[in-house]
Amino acid sequence: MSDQVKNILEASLFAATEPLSIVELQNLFMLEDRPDKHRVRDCLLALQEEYEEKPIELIEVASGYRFQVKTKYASWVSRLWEEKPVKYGRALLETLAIIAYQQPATRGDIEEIRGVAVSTNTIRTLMERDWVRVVGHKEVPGRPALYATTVGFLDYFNLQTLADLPPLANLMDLDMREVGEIQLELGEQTPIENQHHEESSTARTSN
Amino acid sequence: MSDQVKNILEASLFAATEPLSIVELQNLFMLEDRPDKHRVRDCLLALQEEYEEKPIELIEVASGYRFQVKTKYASWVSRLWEEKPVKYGRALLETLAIIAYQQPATRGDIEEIRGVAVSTNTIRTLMERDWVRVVGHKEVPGRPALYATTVGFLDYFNLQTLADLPPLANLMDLDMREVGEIQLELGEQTPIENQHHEESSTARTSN
Amino acid sequence: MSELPDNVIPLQQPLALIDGKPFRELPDDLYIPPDALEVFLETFEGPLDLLLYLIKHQNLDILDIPVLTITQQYIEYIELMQNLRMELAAEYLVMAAMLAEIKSRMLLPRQTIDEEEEGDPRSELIRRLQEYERFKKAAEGIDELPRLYRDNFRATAELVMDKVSKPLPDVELDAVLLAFQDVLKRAEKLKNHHIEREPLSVRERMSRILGKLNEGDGNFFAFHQFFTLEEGKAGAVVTFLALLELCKEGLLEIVQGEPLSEVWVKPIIEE
Repeated sequence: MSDQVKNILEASLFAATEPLSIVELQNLFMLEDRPDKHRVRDCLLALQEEYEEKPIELIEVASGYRFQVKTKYASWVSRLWEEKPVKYGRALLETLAIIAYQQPATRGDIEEIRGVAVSTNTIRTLMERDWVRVVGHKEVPGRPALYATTVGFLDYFNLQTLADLPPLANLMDLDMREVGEIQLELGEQTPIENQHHEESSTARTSN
Repeated sequence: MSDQVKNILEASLFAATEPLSIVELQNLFMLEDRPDKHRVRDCLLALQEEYEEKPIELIEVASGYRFQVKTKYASWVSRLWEEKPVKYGRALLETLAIIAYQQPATRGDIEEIRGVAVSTNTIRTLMERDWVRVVGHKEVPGRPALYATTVGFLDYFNLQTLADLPPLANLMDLDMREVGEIQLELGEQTPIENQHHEESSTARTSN
Repeated sequence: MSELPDNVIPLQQPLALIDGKPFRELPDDLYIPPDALEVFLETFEGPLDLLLYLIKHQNLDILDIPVLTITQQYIEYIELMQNLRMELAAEYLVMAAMLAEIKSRMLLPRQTIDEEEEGDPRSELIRRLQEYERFKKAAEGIDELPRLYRDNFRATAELVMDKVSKPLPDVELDAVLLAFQDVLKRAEKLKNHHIEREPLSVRERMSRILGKLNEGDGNFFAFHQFFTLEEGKAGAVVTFLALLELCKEGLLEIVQGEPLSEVWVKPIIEE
């Protein structure tokens, strides 16, 4: 029975079309045979080790675990598909970055940072890709939508949480010399602490 | 290099959504590195052995090789699908509508109208659902497939012929609210609440 | 500088790279490769991006921007865009005004009291440039993350199921119609959309004809094989219109041996 649990987990992870969470994996079993979380986790660790030398890997992303082809084989495997993977334009990536790091962000917040209007198409593409969704509306005139990233975004980019994003460059790190006041005022911002950002973005909008 | 070929084959067989033939496997490689048939077959045999003790197996079917879950694990794995089906996204509905109204249409036609790329997955889902099929190929470079709706599509939506759909011109002039009315004229089959449902669920998400 | 002819832009940096060659001068109107400049200018994601480019490519210090030089160069670009009658986003003009304002404030004699309160007139611009640069870098960072369908592919195995079938989502027709209406609205805004307005019965017939030809292994079909007698005159007309439409799109050929004889439909098969 010992290997049985691991085998069932392995087979299911291969058959699933989306990542599976530990709870979902537990639910594959009838109540009386259901392994506890630790047991499942141990099996997953064992599987990760087993596949270490293989061209595929078992990784954990935001919504659970999935098997995927290791990056170094991408150039061959991608030949299976005629079309090249889509290249995303800078407008889309910058908008996505602002939403990811400053969420929840309104369109105004994004425009404020980028200095140009955000096209509806960009937002629509992000929402259609299920990378971004509306999480509410800001209580200011016009009640603009507040955008945030989704679990799908994290899954797509192989991330477990937002904290796995590359840290947002500190202003100090951008090759510049000291300039007293400005530096001090802005230097405190920390990578992904939502609280901070919310405050500062509100402050910015009201300027 | 010896293991490299096997690894590439293994990775590709796991990534592919359809069985891969020996020729297709050979074509993953650039001409100068392309392994011969015997080489590929040897690798496949080695892989079959490697997976003997595992819950999945590499098998040969009519159109080629694929990994599949061993039958004895099917009863557990199938629980993955016991839950509710996922909802189709906007992209799928739009693609379906464009094929219905503009058939026979190529992928390029659809992309041109939607203004965004159409994923292979969307088309595949529509074909698997038997709502859409390939009726030919356009004689232009790349010979893109021409998609059309099927009898299955008409059946599912309770239409006798495509002409039962509201004419394009009407649809273009309509405002969203009026679509419900067309629905009434057209077909008995859909309770109006559904539209409301959709609206209210959108509203809910955005809170 | 006043010596320079109008079409020479006094910048150290090339205006653009075209086929790898630096493009330093704005050529005479006749010789402007129509897309080149546009492509070049389109690579900027707005006024902040353009300013950052001007600063970085001349190794200027962002914290001590020589407002005079930058303003001048910035305005040259704007004029260039206007001369080309490019659609210029309003944001570019707003930025030009802001730069001009900063420039004028920098030229005013400094008053110590004001200094305390207002600080360097450039500070707001610097803050925005820095903020933009952070996110520009962050976007590059996100682009480099390994992602599905480019760097990674799901590894899946087929599950052959006997009885259990995967339940499929239900769709209501009105959801499809609403989706389509949305597409139409968007397409109206785009210029190059191709929405054909043939009656649907013709479109449907086109699909049916193609499907039949496709399954016919290259055989010819007679005109009457595409409709039934029960469909009557209307069926013949719809079929005929569908054939003409398909023929126009080069999807099949219509052949007739002699006048008034049987009309044959021939699939186009690639050699």
